[in-house]
Amino acid sequence: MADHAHALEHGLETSTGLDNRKLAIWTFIGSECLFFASLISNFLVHKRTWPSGPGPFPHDAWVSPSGQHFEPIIEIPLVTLGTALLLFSSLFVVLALANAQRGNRKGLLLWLGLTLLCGFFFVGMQVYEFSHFVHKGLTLKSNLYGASFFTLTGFHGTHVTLGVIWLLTLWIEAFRGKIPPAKSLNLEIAALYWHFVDVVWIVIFPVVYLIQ
Amino acid sequence: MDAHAPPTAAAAHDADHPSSGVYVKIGVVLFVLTALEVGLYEFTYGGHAGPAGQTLQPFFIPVLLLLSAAKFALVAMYYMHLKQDHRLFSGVFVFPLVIATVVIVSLIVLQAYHFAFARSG
Amino acid sequence: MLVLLVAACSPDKYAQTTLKPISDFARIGDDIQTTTLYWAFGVFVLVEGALLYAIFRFRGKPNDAEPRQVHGNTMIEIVWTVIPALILAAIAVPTVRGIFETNVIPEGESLTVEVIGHQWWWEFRYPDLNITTANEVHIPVGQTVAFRMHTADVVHSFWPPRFAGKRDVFPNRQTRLWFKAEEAGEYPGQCAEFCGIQHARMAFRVRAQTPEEFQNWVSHMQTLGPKPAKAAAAPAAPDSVRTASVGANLQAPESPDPRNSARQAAAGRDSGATVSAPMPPQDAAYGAGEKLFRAKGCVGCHALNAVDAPKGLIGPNLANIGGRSYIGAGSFKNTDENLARWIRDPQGMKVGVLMPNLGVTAEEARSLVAYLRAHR
Amino acid sequence: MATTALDQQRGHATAGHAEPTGLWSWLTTVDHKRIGILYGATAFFFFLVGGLEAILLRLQLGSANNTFLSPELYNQLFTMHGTTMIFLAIMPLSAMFFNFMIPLQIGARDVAFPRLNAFSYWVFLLGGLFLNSSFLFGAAPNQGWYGYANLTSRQYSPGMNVDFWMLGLQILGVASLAAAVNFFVTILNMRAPGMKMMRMPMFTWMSFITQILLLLAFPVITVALILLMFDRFFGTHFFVPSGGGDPLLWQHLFWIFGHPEVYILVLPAFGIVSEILPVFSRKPLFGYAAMVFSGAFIAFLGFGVWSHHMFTTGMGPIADTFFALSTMLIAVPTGVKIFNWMGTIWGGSIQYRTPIYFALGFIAMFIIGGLSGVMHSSPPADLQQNDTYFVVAHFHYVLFGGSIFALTGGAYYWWPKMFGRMLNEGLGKVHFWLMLIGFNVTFFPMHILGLNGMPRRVYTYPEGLGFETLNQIETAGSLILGFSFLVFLVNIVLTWRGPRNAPADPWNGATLEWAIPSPPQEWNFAEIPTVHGRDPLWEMKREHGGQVPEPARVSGQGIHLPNPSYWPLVSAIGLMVLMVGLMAASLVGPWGVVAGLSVLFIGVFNWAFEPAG
Ligand code: HEA
Ligand code: HEA
Ligand code: HEC
Ligand code: CUA
Ligand SMILES: [Cu+2]
Repeated sequence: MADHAHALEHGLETSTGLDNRKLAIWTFIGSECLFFASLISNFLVHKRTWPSGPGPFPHDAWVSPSGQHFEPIIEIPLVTLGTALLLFSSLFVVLALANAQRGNRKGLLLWLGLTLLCGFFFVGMQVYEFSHFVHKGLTLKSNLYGASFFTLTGFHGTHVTLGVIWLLTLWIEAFRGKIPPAKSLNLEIAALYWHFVDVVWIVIFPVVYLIQ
Repeated sequence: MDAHAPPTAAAAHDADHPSSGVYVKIGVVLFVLTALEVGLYEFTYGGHAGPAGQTLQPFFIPVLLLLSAAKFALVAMYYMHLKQDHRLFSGVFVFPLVIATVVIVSLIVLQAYHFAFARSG
Repeated sequence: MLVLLVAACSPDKYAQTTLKPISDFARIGDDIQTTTLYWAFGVFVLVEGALLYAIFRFRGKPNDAEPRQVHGNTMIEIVWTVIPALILAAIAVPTVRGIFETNVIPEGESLTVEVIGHQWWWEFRYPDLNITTANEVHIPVGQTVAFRMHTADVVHSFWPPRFAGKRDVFPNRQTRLWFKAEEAGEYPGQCAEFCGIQHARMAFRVRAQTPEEFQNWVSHMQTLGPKPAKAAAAPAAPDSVRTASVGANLQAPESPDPRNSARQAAAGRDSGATVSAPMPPQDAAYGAGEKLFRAKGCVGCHALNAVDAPKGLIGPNLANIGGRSYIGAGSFKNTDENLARWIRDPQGMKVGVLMPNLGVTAEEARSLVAYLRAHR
Repeated sequence: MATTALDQQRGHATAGHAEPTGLWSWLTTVDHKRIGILYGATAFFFFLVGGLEAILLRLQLGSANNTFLSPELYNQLFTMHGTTMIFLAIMPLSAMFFNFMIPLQIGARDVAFPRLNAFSYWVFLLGGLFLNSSFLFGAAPNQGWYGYANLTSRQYSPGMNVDFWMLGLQILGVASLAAAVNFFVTILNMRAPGMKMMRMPMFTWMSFITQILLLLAFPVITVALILLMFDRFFGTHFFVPSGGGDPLLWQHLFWIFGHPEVYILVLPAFGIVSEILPVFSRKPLFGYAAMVFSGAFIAFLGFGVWSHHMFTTGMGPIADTFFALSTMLIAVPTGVKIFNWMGTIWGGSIQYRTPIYFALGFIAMFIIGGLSGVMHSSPPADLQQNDTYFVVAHFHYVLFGGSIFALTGGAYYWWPKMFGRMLNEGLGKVHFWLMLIGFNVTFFPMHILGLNGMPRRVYTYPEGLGFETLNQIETAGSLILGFSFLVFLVNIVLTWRGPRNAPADPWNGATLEWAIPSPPQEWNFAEIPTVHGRDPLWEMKREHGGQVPEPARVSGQGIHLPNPSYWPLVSAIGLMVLMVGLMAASLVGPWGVVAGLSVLFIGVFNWAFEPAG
């Protein structure tokens, strides 16, 4: 919750020459590293814990003693698509920023719009994925793999959603012509947050989906 | 978002920001690395895993971690501008990152000890 | 003042002291503790002395001249970095040795005791001897005892201060402790991890006995109780949930809800606990007590046989209750009055205890006491 | 989107610069000094509550088999005592000084994000009230301040007690994190010209390090609490063994946070003492650089020692060795600090005014606590000491003997600056002596009791173990200790009635806060000072032949100040409603959560688009 409407109140140069808000978002990102590290540790500790019930497995099909058939949970093509979307959105937002800094409103709107689109689709992908998993029998409650999977990816998804909302307000601002180059910092800060959410996914993707 | 950010912060740095071309190139590299990750998965574990793939399984995790670290570094250095931005930003990011990694690793090690030796039975 | 302090420090008046170790394990810790205490005391005297000296020596008056403005002194700063480091090294060496010594779990000649923590009492099983008891653990002097521990519910910590430090007990893993007792006698112990409302009254007694006494006790215990008519449904060992194998052991209940079982027990369900072979004084009160023990549902939670005792009961094994020195997990002297009070009003004596008040009258309690007293 | 009322106020403030007054001005304030005072008043209130709880605990323990408190109430009280003292007393008391003093010490007009600052305070206040409201339901947390799993699972704690604790801490965590980002940026970015990092006052330095610890430690407890919340509300089994969960994971996560937390509690205290000692010894701080680096080193090492709280879990020899050695290592930089403080007073001309009494008391008491800490760090010995009153003695010597002594000293030291009034010296000294005596009578015997086998967290103990006498003495001591704070209260009330008599620089201070009027004007510095060294005010005075003229109160015409805002308060209320909604979800369904989220969203949105000033 950075005070993002807030610039240098005092009309003074800062001691480091760096903008307060940009430093704040980096600080926040640093702090978030520990947040996701804890969630990832939790996932790694629990990923092989299947005690409380026959359930589906991430990578293998399985037939329970009672004859129930479970499909493997994870669908690599789907998440690969999501991953690609996030990666591209990172590229798009950096291009949007470059356009903002150059004062090219059209370019800004285009690239930021594409970023948003990617964000939307990523969130959509995750909603689809979650509901699909639930159909296959994996829920928050079914076992600790499910619990820690949903917690980790769910909190990441929440971050993406917040990022989408943030970028959307910026897109509207830009549309109304309120992001001249002098204010491109507003976008830069949101973009930093967005990239961070992306790098977290860069870790989650192999750790959660690819490594068995 | 009507704060009066000083024009200096954005404009001054504009000059040394890499051009859009660089961003796109990085984007391509990121995409290729991701494809590599998935390809590696398919080759060693996935539906297309043959005997050759299976012999590679021991290398799968380290290679995968390396690839993702590379992607991580590319995004942080170029898209997040750490490479040419003030070093303080790198510090504010990297220090927590190191602590975070140490925390993950040590938690895994400590828990693994328990699973290995202290299980009741 | 100082005399008072010294008097207060003397461990003799404290039955549960850690300062008078009577086992090899406790000695390891005590030696290190003494070492660190001496170092700490030395540092304390020197540093606080210097501080007091400075406080008095450098008193100033408001209009004194400004003292010399010293900003630091590299040499002396290095000295006071290195000296503490050396002191710590002196503490570290025995520490590391102690860590490894206390972590070696002796094999072979040792006696194995299984410790199971319950809210708020202790169960002790001797797997090799096939006997079970509660709240008072008997051990032979001069033989290493290896404890293997876990809990039936929440985390507790097993702590017999005269013999060893504490070790936590977990529901999903086994922890270990060992020691060789050096002196016979009866010593108090305590649960040391907060475990709910009656954590304070989750004590136990350690009865260290000469090998002969211990042998006698074991032989005696082994006579307590014929094989149960029906084997109790042994609940899964609480740790098996960890087993990696897919689908194995699913949904192990953590422990049955005691309140439920109380109800079921009162309804006359046979939990598998059996009433042990009758003891000698079989007067009228004894017979009435025996009936009441079933009728009041005591059997639902308590076993009276030490041999082949069922696992997973909510209440402590009562096979030798008549001979224990304390009841209520080391909380109250085992007098007839206390026992009767306990049977009538456990909630009044130990608020929140998992044994319900069962509406036992004074008369009935007297019979139950007579019955239980005979189980020794 | 600012309302007209706000605009008027702002116009008012900038035109004549009369200080706004009235309740509304406090609810909407973004002035770091007012927020500091709010923090201080609230925290001191909670300190008294926590102290009162402690006194009740002590009364219960005064004799064997006492029945003054029921077991359940005792358990609630010790949990709330620990939680209150740590999260609602010491941390926000430190935050009071961060707020009031850091901008003054670094020569700034405010913090980097004034509204975020207000938000932190309101969240803290509401979180504290939320936590304590549990008493109204008879469901105060009762599982101990570190809430070990699996006692906290639904099965073993079916009531709302743990819910209050878990959500309350979660709320307080938000406040701490927001404040930490704010002060981290403030200290880096808002320094006056010439105030290089290595010229910052030591209090600012230690606070800076504290913010780093907060930033890195709090996310971990946040996650642990989230997992616990999922367990309790949504039926997961992270810490529930029957579902394959592991109670030990909670212990790790808690102490990864918990150990840095204890340095969060004590580093600001180190900073305060490092301010007081030089001023009253009339001599600069000895070994400034070493002080900075030792502080940083303590904080860094603080992340690698957490398992020393878990020696009794049987982690195995390798882990035990690692954590034992890393723990011992911390004594080295801490020793450096102690010796540098002694080097500071050594050869000085010590002016015995009240603040330095507390600073010296701090050193003397903290050493004792540190030494018992080193005794804990040896696992074979700690197996005996863990969870006994020896530990209770240790942490009260470092927390009370350390943090509280220093914070009280800081209160006496900075009181004139904050309120423009001198506290009474005589009463201050009475307070000190009563506190020192009461403290030692209360807590010293705990060492002896602990080593002689008295476990902690027991609502009673039986006769025959020999615990009676010393416990009785401790209880008497705690009454003396409580009384000493009554003396403090009297001192406050008496001097409050008197005139504003404090000069700008009553103690011959060295740092910038003493260069401006007491209490400071809204904009702190009429003109931002330029700094040339570590003790800027002393240097200024030397240039002027020993004295500088009393700074004049000025009109502040043309000084630009941030606008007041009520959106931080609204956002905080939203967060609070969200938590209450979570808790009441079984009664009101998702609507509480939805309402909370909406208010939070509206608050943050308006805040974001409101002109900052
Ligand atoms: C302000 C808070 C604070 C501080 C500063 C410390 C400081 C230290 N603590 Fe403490 N600790 C707590 C708060 C704190 N602690 C709390 C709250 C608990 C209990 C939590 C709970 O269970 O509820 C606890 C518990 C605790 C334990 C766990 C005990 C147990 O439960 O079994 C341990 C174990 O190692 C420990 C060690 C230390 C050490 C080594 C230091 C060191 O940093 C101390 C260093 C200082 C000195 C050593 C003194 C000065 C140095 C010199 C004069 C130099 C010369 C000295 C030597 C050569 C030795 N602490
Ligand atoms: C900063 C932290 C801090 C502080 C300052 C204190 C202060 C005190 N503590 Fe506390 N304590 C803890 C932190 C702290 N404690 C923690 C973390 C625990 C562990 C909890 C756990 O196990 O979970 C603990 C546990 C603890 C116990 C052990 C409980 C147990 O294990 O069963 C005891 C027992 O004596 C105790 C006593 C005291 C006393 C007598 C004071 C005294 O210093 C208090 C002095 C009293 C006052 C300062 C108040 C004065 C009040 C008045 C004069 C009345 C006026 C009131 C109003 C106007 C409202 N504390
Ligand atoms: C719901 C289960 C339950 C029932 C029914 C029950 N008890 Fe208990 N009993 C317990 C538990 C649990 C304890 C351990 C309490 C503690 O110390 O925390 C206990 C303890 C005792 C003890 C003390 C044992 C010791 O070593 O400390 C005695 C004696 C006893 N019960 C007798 C009886 C009698 C007689 C009855 C029937 C009238 C009875 N109990 C019925 C659960 C039960
Ligand atoms: Cu069992 Cu405390
Ligand atoms: Cu610690």
